[in-house]
Amino acid sequence: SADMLDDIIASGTLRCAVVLDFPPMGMRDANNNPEGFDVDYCNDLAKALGVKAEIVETPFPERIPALMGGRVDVGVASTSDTLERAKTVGFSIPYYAFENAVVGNDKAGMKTWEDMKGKTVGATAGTYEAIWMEGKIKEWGTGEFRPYQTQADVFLALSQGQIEATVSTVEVAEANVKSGKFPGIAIVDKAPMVPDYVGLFTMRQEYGLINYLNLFVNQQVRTGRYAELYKKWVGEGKPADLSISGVYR
Amino acid sequence: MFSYTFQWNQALARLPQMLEGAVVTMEVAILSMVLGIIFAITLTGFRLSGNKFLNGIAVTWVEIARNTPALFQIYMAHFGVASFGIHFSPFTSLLIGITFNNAGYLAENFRGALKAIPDTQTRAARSLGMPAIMAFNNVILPQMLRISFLPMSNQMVWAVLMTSLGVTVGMNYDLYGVTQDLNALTFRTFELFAIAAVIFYIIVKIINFGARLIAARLFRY
Amino acid sequence: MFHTSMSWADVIFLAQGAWMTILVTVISVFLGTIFGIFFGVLRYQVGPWWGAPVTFVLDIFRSIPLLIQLVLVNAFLGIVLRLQISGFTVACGVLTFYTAAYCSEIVRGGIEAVPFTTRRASRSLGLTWLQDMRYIVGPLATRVALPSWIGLALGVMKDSALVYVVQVTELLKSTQILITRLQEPLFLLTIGGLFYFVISFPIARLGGYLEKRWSND
Amino acid sequence: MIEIKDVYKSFGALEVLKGINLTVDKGEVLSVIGGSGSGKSTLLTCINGLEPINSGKILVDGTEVHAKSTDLNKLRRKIGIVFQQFNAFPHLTVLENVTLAPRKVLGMGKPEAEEIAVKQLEAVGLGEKAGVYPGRLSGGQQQRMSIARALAMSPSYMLFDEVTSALDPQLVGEVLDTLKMLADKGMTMICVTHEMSFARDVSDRVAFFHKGIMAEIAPPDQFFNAPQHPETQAFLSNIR
Amino acid sequence: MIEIKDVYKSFGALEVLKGINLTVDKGEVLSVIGGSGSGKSTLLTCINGLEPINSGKILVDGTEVHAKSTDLNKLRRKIGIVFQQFNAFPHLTVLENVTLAPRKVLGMGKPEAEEIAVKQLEAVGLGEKAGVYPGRLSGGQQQRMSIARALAMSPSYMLFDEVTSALDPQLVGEVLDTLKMLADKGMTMICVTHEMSFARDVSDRVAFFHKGIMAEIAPPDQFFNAPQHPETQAFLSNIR
Ligand SMILES: Nc1ncnc2c1ncn2[C@@H]1O[C@H](COP(=O)(O)OP(=O)(O)OP(=O)(O)O)[C@@H](O)[C@H]1O
Ligand SMILES: Nc1ncnc2c1ncn2[C@@H]1O[C@H](COP(=O)(O)OP(=O)(O)OP(=O)(O)O)[C@@H](O)[C@H]1O
Ligand SMILES: [Mg+2]
Ligand SMILES: [Mg+2]
Repeated sequence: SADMLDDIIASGTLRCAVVLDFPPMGMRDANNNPEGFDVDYCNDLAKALGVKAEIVETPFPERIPALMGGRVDVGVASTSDTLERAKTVGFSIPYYAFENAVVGNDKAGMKTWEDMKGKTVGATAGTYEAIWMEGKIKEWGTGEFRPYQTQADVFLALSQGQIEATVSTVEVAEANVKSGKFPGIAIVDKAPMVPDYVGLFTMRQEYGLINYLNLFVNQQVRTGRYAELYKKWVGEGKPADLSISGVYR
Repeated sequence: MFSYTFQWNQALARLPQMLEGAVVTMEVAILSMVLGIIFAITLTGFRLSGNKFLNGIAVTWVEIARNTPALFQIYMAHFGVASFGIHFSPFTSLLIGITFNNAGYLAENFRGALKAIPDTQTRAARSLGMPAIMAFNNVILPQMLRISFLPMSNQMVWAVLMTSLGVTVGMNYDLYGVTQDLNALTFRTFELFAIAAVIFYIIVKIINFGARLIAARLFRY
Repeated sequence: MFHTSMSWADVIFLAQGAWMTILVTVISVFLGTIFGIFFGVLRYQVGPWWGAPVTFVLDIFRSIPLLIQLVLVNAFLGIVLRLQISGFTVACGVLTFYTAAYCSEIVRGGIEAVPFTTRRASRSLGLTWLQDMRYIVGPLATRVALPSWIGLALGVMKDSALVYVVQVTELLKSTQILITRLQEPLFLLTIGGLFYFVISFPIARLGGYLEKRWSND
Repeated sequence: MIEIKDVYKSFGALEVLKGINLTVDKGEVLSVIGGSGSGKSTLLTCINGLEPINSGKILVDGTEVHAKSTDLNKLRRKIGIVFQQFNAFPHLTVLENVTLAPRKVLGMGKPEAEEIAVKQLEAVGLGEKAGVYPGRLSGGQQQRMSIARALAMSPSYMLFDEVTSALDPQLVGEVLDTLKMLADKGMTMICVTHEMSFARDVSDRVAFFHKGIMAEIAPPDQFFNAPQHPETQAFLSNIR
Repeated sequence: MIEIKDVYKSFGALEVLKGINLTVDKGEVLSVIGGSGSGKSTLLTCINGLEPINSGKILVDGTEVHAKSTDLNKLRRKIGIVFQQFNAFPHLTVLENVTLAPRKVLGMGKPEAEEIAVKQLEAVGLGEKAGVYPGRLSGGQQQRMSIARALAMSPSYMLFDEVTSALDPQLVGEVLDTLKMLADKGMTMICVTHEMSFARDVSDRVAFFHKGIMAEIAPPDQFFNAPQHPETQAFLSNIR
């Protein structure tokens, strides 16, 4: 029978899970309409497939359930491709890679990432950073970790001083600090994490679609669209290298 | 018929963590109930005091607690009051939110219960030389608690169920929080939440059963 | 009193959220009441023993957090059965049964409050079971049940704040989205809370009034 | 004609009727007396099929009440019954109480049903209370309303189950007068009662129930002056 | 000694006591009779300070009840009162009902309080009901328990407010017997009552209240055989 790729083409709509409180990857404009890097990627993918794009907002913890629940076809949601998750969903090759930064509340007086030790820190529940930070706290044996439901809540809590530091992608951190909406926060340091490679994802068994997604990511880089969108949403500079030397894929 | 493969053992392996979360959930529920009862009694006192200001506080509390979502109350306790520079940990925020809610509903209940106790009871107690507080504590309060016992046990169930809202204020070591964390890690949504549901169900049944036992022991009249 | 950067578009956005809250509530309460009446009558009619399975299932809706019900049903329908069902439908479906579970208790209580002798009298006049239900039990049970039912309906409205987990943007979620953009938590939360209050408070008062009036005669 | 043939009836392990045989003719007024729990009320509720029976037969105008094929709702139209407990429908006015069954069961139009209802209410002396809710009526008035309500279905038989025993003493008379009036009009009636003067003066025969058995049945003269059964004697001597 | 001097008392606009003067000596038994609403109950609740008064004075053993400096809780220990409405504490056993005030108010130890309680319960004939909850008692037993409860505080005065009027007729006797026993023991008592035989046989004086005025007070012989006040005459003739 037809696979998901066929279904999408036949239905004429591509439904993407996108996180909309994760600027500049996903956010809302002044009219509360979705915009951002991931939103554009979804639109590009839909265009390639020759169908209409439908952005379905999902908070971080709900991305995979939304896919599994058949509510979306593909996740374009800055999702880290961990091996644990790959037991459940199928990832494409990475379409973006984040460096992470430590953002602190000015009052906490932090200088390096190691100053997080013993502090109350937070991140968005279920993200790559959250998992890393919770691990660090365990390792240090001191401090407290608080996961919030949305990225916005994390920065709200940081700005209010409820937490003293967070780790988020450099892009998100810069966008939020620059926006001026969160007074009293600043980027402290880079977080010493392996770059956070994120992939598109869909149902694990949909090889046809996963193949298509892989080629799509490849084409985006090849055609320069990747760099173009980076410039549009992130700014000047060079987008992360999506290839890893010394290994296939 | 299912294309989905259940991975129960993966989820069950996390059961100890979830049970630890259940303990925290119970802690929050019990604390919020104890505090809620204390506040509810105080609020009831305010309403009966005849003092306009105290009565106003009590009415405002009760009406907000009863007419806005519990989620709103908890969110407010964390992010709302932080606008005034007051910071509560997730645990405290959750506790405050649920306590606020409990106290509002219970105060209303207590008021109804008091109405059901004839004022001849107070009169009889006062005639025996008891000061007002003593008469209340020894004669009115025990009867009030009995009348409100069933609503109180229902409220306790509610308190347990409401702990699940703690995730919105960053609570991650109660039963729901633990489950959600595990879900983010493994994405075994259905299995994990099914187990959480069973644990919640058992907790609620234990409360119902316990309430019946206590009622049978306590209220022999 | 407040300085806000909220725009007209944001107000409309909030209004859409409020409309969603009302829509979900009305649909769920309407369907839930119908099911609730059905299950309530059924449970009364077949007695506690035969009614036990229904009672057990409905009791589940009252014994696990609504948040989990939503997540689970969503996951089951979508992940396990792979049905393409919208979050709105899931939200309404779960809330419908949630309502029905409480409603059936209220209905059963209402029916039980109709004195046996009154029903015997109506059957003696030759009224059929259905006529008895419709002309005697229905009106009398309604008086007993209505105040609780109003409480239930308002409860469902407040609990509908949780349907955000199945990607339904209702009022509280809209508020949170605006908080994300505008960073005015206290102001926005106050607006959101006020909305619930303004709907809930007068209706709750009406319920209290009806209860008082009807318990007097 | 009501024919009761060897009727047995139990509630669980409790035998309440132990072989009752009784025939009530058209136009007859039968009073039933007996101790508490002797099965009098149960017999009445069996006659109109509100309670099933264990064995035996009850025939009303030749129709077997407990046969599967019998349309009980139809049969009950013929048999009016009024109970000890007041059971006005509190949400309906007195007039609506009385018109409900004629309209819904007999499918009468509203004007027709009201005409009949007003007639019956006047007959029981409640003509002026038509628009009032039953909550406003005294116990005696409620019982008379219940009688009018039953009569509005033009029943062939009327069963009365201690209709005066929940009444304050001063209200008993008005209800008994209503019963007398009905008897005078030739209604076939079975009246369970504790009012001995009523049994003596109004009824054609008096039956005495004792522990599920009909111990004695006789015309009032004989019943009260020369009771045969020792239990009847004991019962009557207790009352005087 | 209870001295009531020119006491006025209103509820809002309603004048309930209009200048009452009365002295009750140690050991005296006074019966108070009068129509409904004449202010009898109000007077009793004023005597133990449950109600404030508008003017006048009430002295109990020389202490002014409504003076600011008076410790009412202490004063009330001296004055036992039993009301018309049953008001047993339903959540406590009969024994606990009786021991509560001695323990909490007088600070007695449990054994001592229970010893006294048992004695009082036996005196009113409830020795066997000590462990029972009041819900299980008949009305008469409840009233006798209330009497024992008041007596356990060893009061110098006992006030009784129609303690038999909510009782079924067959239970009245047992409560009146208890009152008689108390009177025989020399307790100073004010009994508001509708039981004329009690007033006649037991009391030293009988007072008649009418619309907030004490219209007449006299020894029972004179009171019942030669009432002076026309209202007293009317009241008594209505009762006979
Ligand atoms: N629905 C029932 N279920 C079980 N037992 C019943 C039921 N109805 C009546 N009984 C029992 O059947 C027996 C006969 O009851 P019934 O009401 O016929 O007596 P009765 O002669 O009418 O007495 P009374 O003068 O007190 O009305 C009683 O022991 C009663 O407890
Ligand atoms: N707490 C109160 N508030 C207002 N009015 C009251 C109050 N208590 C009593 N009254 C009124 O005071 C009047 C006297 O009442 P009281 O109870 O003293 O009469 P009584 O002589 O004891 O009558 P009864 O024989 O009916 O008990 C009545 O009109 C009553 O309605
Ligand atoms: Mg009977
Ligand atoms: Mg009085």
